[in-house]
Amino acid sequence: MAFLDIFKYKTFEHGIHLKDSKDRTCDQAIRRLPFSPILIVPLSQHFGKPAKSIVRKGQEVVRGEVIAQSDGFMSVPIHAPASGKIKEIELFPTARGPKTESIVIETWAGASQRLGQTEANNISQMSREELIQAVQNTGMVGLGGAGFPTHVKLSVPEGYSIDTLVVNGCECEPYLTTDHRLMLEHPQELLQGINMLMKTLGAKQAIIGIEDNKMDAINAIKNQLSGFESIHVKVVKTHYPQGSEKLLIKVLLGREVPSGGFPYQVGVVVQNIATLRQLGVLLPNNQGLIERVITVTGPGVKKPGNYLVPLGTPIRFLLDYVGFSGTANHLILGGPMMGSTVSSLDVPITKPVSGLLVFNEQSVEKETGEIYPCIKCARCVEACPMFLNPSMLGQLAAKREYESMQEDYNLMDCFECGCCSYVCPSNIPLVQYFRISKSVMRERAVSQ
Amino acid sequence: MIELRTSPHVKGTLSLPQIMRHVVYALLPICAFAVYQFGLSALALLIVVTLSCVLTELLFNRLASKNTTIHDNSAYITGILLALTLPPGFPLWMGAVAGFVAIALGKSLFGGIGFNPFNPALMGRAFVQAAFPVAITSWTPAAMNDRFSQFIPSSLSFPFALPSVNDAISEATPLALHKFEATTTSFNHLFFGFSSGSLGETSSLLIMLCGAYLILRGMMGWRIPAAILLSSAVLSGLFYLVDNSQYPSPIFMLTSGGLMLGALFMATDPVSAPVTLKGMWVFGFLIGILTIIIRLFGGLPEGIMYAILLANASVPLIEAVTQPRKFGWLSNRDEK
Amino acid sequence: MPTDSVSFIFLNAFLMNNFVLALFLGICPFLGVSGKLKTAWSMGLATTLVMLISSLSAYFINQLLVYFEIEFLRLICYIAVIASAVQLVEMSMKKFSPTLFRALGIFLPLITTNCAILGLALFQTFKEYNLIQSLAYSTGAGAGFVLAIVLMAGLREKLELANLPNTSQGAAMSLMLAGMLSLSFMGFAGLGN
Amino acid sequence: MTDTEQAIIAMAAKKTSSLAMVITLGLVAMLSGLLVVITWQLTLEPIEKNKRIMIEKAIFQVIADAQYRQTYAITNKGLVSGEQGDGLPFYAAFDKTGQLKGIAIASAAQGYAGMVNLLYGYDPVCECIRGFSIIKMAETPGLGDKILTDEKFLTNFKALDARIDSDNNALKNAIVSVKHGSKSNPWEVDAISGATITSKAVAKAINQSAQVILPKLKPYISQLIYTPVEKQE
Amino acid sequence: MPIKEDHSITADTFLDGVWKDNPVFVMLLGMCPVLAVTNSVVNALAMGIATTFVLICSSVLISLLRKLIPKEVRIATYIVIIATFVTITDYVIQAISLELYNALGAFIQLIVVNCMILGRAEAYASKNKPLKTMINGLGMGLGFTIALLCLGSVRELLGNGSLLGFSIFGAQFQPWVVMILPPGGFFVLGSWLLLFNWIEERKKNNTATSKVSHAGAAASKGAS
Amino acid sequence: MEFSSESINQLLLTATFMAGLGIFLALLLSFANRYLYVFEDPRIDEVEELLPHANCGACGTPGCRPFAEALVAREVDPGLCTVNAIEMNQVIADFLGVEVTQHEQLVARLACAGGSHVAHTRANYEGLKTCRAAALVSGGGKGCSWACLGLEDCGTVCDFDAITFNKFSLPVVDADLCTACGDCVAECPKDLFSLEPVAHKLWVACNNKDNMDESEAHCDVACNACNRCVSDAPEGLITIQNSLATIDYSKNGLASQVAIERCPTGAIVWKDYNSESQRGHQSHKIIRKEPIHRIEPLPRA
Ligand SMILES: Cc1cc2nc3c(=O)[nH]c(=O)nc-3n(C[C@H](O)[C@H](O)[C@H](O)COP(=O)(O)O)c2cc1C
Ligand SMILES: Cc1cc2nc3c(=O)[nH]c(=O)nc-3n(C[C@H](O)[C@H](O)[C@H](O)COP(=O)(O)O)c2cc1C
Ligand SMILES: Cc1cc2nc3c(=O)[nH]c(=O)nc-3n(C[C@H](O)[C@H](O)[C@H](O)COP(=O)(O)O)c2cc1C
Ligand SMILES: Cc1cc2nc3c(=O)[nH]c(=O)nc-3n(C[C@H](O)[C@H](O)[C@H](O)CO)c2cc1C
Ligand code: SF4
Ligand code: SF4
Ligand code: SF4
Ligand code: SF4
Ligand code: FES
Repeated sequence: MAFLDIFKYKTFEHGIHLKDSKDRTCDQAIRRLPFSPILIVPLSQHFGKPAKSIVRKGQEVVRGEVIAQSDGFMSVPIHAPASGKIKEIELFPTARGPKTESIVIETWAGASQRLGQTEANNISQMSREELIQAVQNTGMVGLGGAGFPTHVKLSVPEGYSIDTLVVNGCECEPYLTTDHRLMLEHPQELLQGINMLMKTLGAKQAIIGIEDNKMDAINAIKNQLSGFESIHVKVVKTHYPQGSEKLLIKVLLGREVPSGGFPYQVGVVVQNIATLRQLGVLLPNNQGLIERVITVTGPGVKKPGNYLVPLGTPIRFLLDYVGFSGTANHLILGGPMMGSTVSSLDVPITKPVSGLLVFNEQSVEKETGEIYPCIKCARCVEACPMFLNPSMLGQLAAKREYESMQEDYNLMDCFECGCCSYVCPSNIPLVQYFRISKSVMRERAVSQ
Repeated sequence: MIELRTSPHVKGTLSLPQIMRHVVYALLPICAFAVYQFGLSALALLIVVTLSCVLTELLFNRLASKNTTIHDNSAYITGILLALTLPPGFPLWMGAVAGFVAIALGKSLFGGIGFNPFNPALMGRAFVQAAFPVAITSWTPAAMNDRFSQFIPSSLSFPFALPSVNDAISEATPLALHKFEATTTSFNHLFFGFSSGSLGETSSLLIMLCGAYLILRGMMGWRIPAAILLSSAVLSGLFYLVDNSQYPSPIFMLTSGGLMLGALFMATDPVSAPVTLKGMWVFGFLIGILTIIIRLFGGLPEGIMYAILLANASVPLIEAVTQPRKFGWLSNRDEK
Repeated sequence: MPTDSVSFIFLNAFLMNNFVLALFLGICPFLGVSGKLKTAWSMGLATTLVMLISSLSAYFINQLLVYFEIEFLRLICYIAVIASAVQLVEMSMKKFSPTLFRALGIFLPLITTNCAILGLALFQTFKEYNLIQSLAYSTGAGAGFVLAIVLMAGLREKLELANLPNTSQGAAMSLMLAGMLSLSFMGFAGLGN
Repeated sequence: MTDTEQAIIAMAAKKTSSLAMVITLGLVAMLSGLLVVITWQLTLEPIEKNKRIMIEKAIFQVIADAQYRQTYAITNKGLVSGEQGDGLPFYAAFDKTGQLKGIAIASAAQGYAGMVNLLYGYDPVCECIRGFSIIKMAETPGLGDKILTDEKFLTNFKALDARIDSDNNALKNAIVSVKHGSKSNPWEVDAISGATITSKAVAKAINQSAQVILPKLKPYISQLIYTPVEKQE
Repeated sequence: MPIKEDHSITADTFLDGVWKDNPVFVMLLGMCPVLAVTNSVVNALAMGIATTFVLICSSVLISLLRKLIPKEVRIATYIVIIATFVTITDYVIQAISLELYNALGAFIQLIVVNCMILGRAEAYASKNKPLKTMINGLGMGLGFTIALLCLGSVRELLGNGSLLGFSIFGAQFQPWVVMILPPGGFFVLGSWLLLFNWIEERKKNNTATSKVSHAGAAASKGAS
Repeated sequence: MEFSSESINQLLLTATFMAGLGIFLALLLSFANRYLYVFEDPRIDEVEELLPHANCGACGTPGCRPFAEALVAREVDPGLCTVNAIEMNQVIADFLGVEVTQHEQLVARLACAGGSHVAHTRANYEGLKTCRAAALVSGGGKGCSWACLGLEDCGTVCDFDAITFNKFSLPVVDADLCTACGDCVAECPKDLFSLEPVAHKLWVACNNKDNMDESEAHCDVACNACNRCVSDAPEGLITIQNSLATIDYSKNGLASQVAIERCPTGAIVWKDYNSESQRGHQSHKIIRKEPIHRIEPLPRA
């Protein structure tokens, strides 16, 4: 009766159906990766202002110790991912492109790498403000991809109140299985995290939205739900990009986040599974975010799996450890739909990175295709979950009509999900066009 | 070396040449049936028109010093569809002219595939219809006995000379019969295709099957054909209800003439149709309504070609008023 | 439909014998002001307005000329009156709606020297239309002009995004497009029989 | 502000006096009027002649053997000679001897691409229509204009039945066009295939006018006498 | 006016209108008669001559009066003058041949609104001396007539198989009816312009340096 | 033809009618002229005629017409239009009776010399061939994060064809054609262009903020912050900021070729108007004539 599932679970309009390619890793339990001899910790791993380094070259640090302080509200501190010596503070490449200041730590080989001592938090006694401050102290940012500081999301602006915490367990990107594994292996910690955040937000309920290709995870959570009356699990259809917060809110609650607005405007905060589970661990113990689970997979990888990786581990080390076949030449941080390729093996794993995909030559070649002019086939229009007109946007971008794209065709509402590029039979790099156009328009807005 | 690429790093498998190839496949049964019905002349016409389209495309690639664009397969579709809309005894040289005009005027002038505002095949046909109105309204009956041994005389007329007209073998199409002589052809004939008419318009059953194949394979959209068939059925149904002695039944309307071929294969040409989903409905309704109006009240028995061309011309306007409403627009407005 | 009925007169001028695409009247503004949809739209409306004005003035002047039996002055009187009327409209527009004036720019005087306007006045006289019929004729012609110029402008705007070969840019392309539109409008021929 | 600047602004702001405008335009208009009226008076005669020749050519084409013609109209008051505003006009054609050879009547109907204006000849003796000629039409060359060249079509008008019915207020049999090759009655017009619409228009134009004018005309036939003295207009 | 008026008469005064500023092919003026009456060579020629006549007469008169006409009423005055000559032409043609008159239809009277004539009046006659104006008008008129003939000959040849009424290809020729229909007018003029564009391009490419043209370069990089 | 009384009558009637019509219309128009007239300074049109119609915006107004309006209103100076010939600006100035101040001539300068023969490529960029697109994908494939990507965005936006590309895909500005409109400055995603007075002859043709070995690892002509130019130049003219030699142009009067002499990489140059930039004699020679691709080796499993 599998085909009846189509009618069973809710989904949003438009979007695309993708082959999920998750079977190679979804059964692999999370394993810990050894410490790399060198850890490169960029000061800017999150959305917002970079942290301020408080260490000197040559200084010795203990795992878990704060090595950079938050610089204002839109910023979070950074903790040492391993005990060792500060080798230097230098410019290093990041996934985003421009080099940024990074703290390079030489880890102590053979040392125990025990965590530094911290004073536990007494959650039940803390006020809202104190809780938010505690969240900021953990250095927590969204682990779902954007790296938005979590405490900022919790500080709901005056005049709005949150009734629902939506927990994003969709993991709609193909290949990635970190959230899947976390739900299976640590449901209790996840539920703790949700509970704490609900308290912070004053939310009446929490809804965990999970795609129907993770039935085992759904059951694992449901089994633990007793005692958490206001937390519900809702199954949604496997459909890309189900995990985008705006669409998930629409599917679960029927509320539409206004264009250009944020979820709090409709009384919702969305957090990713990994974020909440991590908070569930860190917040009571008042610890900092120093490691995360990522999925390492792809046709080129020999030992695919979900690894618990210290932040700052260079890709070079990771690749050496998992091994790969073929000439791996296409390295993607994140999922295949929204992730970005890296230009250097020195690029480190940072807080928002949820996966490393390695595509070797063959799989890359198949995808390249000649670019034809747009034939107005409307596949992209049918795919765009934001109800834009990518065909028109693409044509305008090719002619550099950026103003018209923004004013007449809502360029800024595009969240770069990639559905349009995926379906385009003419192989037009639509998302790339839109990214260029948005960057130009943002620049113009600043210069005016 | 590391490759730098931009997301998405995976791609759907359907590519443009592939889509076009499948449309050609879907047209082949219709071609085969046309050859079966009209014999040698039909075969020759199909070959000449398609060849003319392909050669013209090559010529203009050369003139514009571009790489050849034949391998995207779209010129074949133009050629085949154009041939399918011509009468079986259409002089071959005129067919070649039609093919040339279709690609030159209808496509290359605008810079090739993707940019033509009008359906190239129909542009070619409209041109020869205006240039050679007699030849294009001379119909030959289907399934003549000697069709596989002999050409229809007018087919082989000398280039640029008047075609020899043989009144004895001419026969009016079901639509002309209805318009000018008030006789209706039976449903079976229309549905299974044993009536006179253009090469590819005779069997609505076959056309529907081939179109359904394309729709089910995801090679073309369903909205436009649905809108055309729906609107023409409803409008002709209304007239039929008002006066069934003067106006033909919707079934007759749907199965006769080029409506089915046009709705499934020509209005669906993605390039000259709107790209917005609502726009597709408007486009289809416009075509359906115009077709019925021209058929019932116009000077010509068939209106689908002009209806599609007029709708093509309206596409920019249709798109201007049917842009999709972005996600979250409603709440946005409420807030203001 | 009887050929002297108001609806036939309207439809005839609107579609079957479209002033621009079938009768070749008003080609200059049709080619000149069809670059942008918005301007084309205002130009169309302005032309329709002037058509109504000229149709009305022509009707009454003709009565006067017939009364004095000096029909040979028809052409001069029509054009002089129409030109002045348009100049008045132009000046009022400049005064009262500078934005509209800017949009139409130098093309407002072009409307005066537009065959469609004078053609309309002359044809309605030849066809001996009465006042109501004249009005139907001029609204039909105006609507036809709007339709033609708006379709044209839409197509031209769309082609702005195309990779046109260098050879087919500019006026040549506009004329070919007009030809294709005119070819499509042949579908309306014989409507209403 | 510099001097030039002031001068320019002053020049732009200076308004022509109304009197100058009135005088110029009035004078120019008057001169134009004079020029036109003189041209008109000078060309009046040749133009009239051209028109007459054209009409006569058309009339003599549809009525065999005619040599002279005269214009009449049927008004409420009866037959009057000369064109009359509200009457139904027609031309009577006479041969050399002044004998009435036929009557030519103008009519029009909507064709494929516009009005088809024609003149047809009525023979009061056989009570039939003997021919038509086109004054103006915009039908497709090569198609619609077959009505002038197609022999088979023209034979329809050798003697097209146009008898009046017994009540004397309409044609006995309406003139209609039928599908090519199916003419079976003398009042039917066999259409041209490929130009059905234009053929239809011809039949329609003749029928429309004949239905109205012939019954009214009938009582006056005998009064149509050639009067050579009348000034031909 | 900072740039001085130039009263000298050169060959260009005449030739500009014929080729460089050809009213039809280059300036796209007076398009209606160009398209409407060029379905035969005779009509094209008659129209060309009539227009030239009106153009010369009216612009010379306007040039003579140019100092006297107040600028507020200049358009009205010009139009009255032009209309006068058009009416005269109209009656003269009627007097010469009614058949020709009927073939040209209302377009003789529509010469009044031929943008070329008023345009010349505004831009040239009102600023130049009568002789210069006349020579320029002659050139413009010739250019206009040539353009009409270019169209008329192609349309008559293809659409009717004849030139000036003489059959060229014989009775067996299949006429291309579309050429004498409205779309044909647009297509033939469009094709002439395409041809000129193409020749221009050719010339440009031959003399062009290796420099690429930038217009749409980004687009062609992406999408072709 | 004889003049019958009828025709005389007709003549008179016509003349009166036409005169009447003429007078009526003239009255109407003069009325309109009086009550509907809108004053517009006629000089705006004339000044606009004299402008180049490039609508480039280099003058600081959105286009030539607004500039003309501003000129007539005496708000700006004709010399601001850098596209117009100097004589033409003089004509405008004379017409409006104002002075032209000659503005310092600016020209677009590129702060990078890393053509494909000296700057290494680290990764192979696949995608839209524009600089901005490449810059958004991990900063493009060049080893130096600040380097010119050479995909010609600046050339595409230049309306005056002033930017061409040498065979190492590096933009070359023709100072004669450059109007200093600033389009390339705004366009370059790596912010390598700036508008500099031609008088600024001493120039650092590099934007690399790595130091020492790291910078030279990716590019042969990088500024490696070795400090030699700083010590050779007059006090305070050159400083090292963010590992990059930086010239204080307020002290431009002190600049001379001495500063470039000992630069080991030739990153600091002397630029004369439109001639090739001069490198110091002690800078190492650039021998390679072909583009290079340094391929970063991938670890093998
Ligand atoms: C400029 C900016 C401001 C934001 N402000 C808020 C906020 O006030 N409250 C909130 O809940 N989220 C806020 N967000 C976070 C977004 O809602 C969203 O969770 C975050 O950008 C990551 O989303 P994504 O992974 O779907 O891109 C903000 C995001 C941005 C970019
Ligand atoms: C197209 C798109 C797809 C996304 N898919 C997921 C997803 O599968 N899982 C997820 O947790 N977040 C996904 N996100 C991010 C969410 O919108 C949202 O930012 C996130 O759940 C917020 O949680 P965080 O701040 O804890 O990361 C996606 C965002 C976009 C724009
Ligand atoms: C360009 C073109 C011009 C046409 N011109 C005419 C015409 O002038 N007169 C006419 O009756 N039909 C004209 N038609 C219509 C058809 O020839 C004809 O009405 C239709 O085919 C009916 O055929 P039938 O007359 O053989 O029954 C024209 C059609 C086209 C495409
Ligand atoms: C479903 C479908 C229908 C098509 N129909 C036509 C058609 O009617 N005429 C035509 O010339 N090309 C047709 N094409 C091919 C192609 O779109 C056409 O050549 C482009 O218009 C050329 O730019 C069709 C293609 C598809 C996929
Ligand atoms: S990338 Fe942007 S335009 Fe494309 S489908 Fe996603 S939201 Fe729509
Ligand atoms: S999917 Fe590609 S080809 Fe189709 S409409 Fe969109 S951009 Fe154009
Ligand atoms: S200077 Fe900037 S815009 Fe120009 S080619 Fe280099 S990177 Fe691209
Ligand atoms: S090091 Fe300097 S010169 Fe070399 S590529 Fe980088 S910015 Fe250019
Ligand atoms: S000639 Fe210019 S509008 Fe007709």
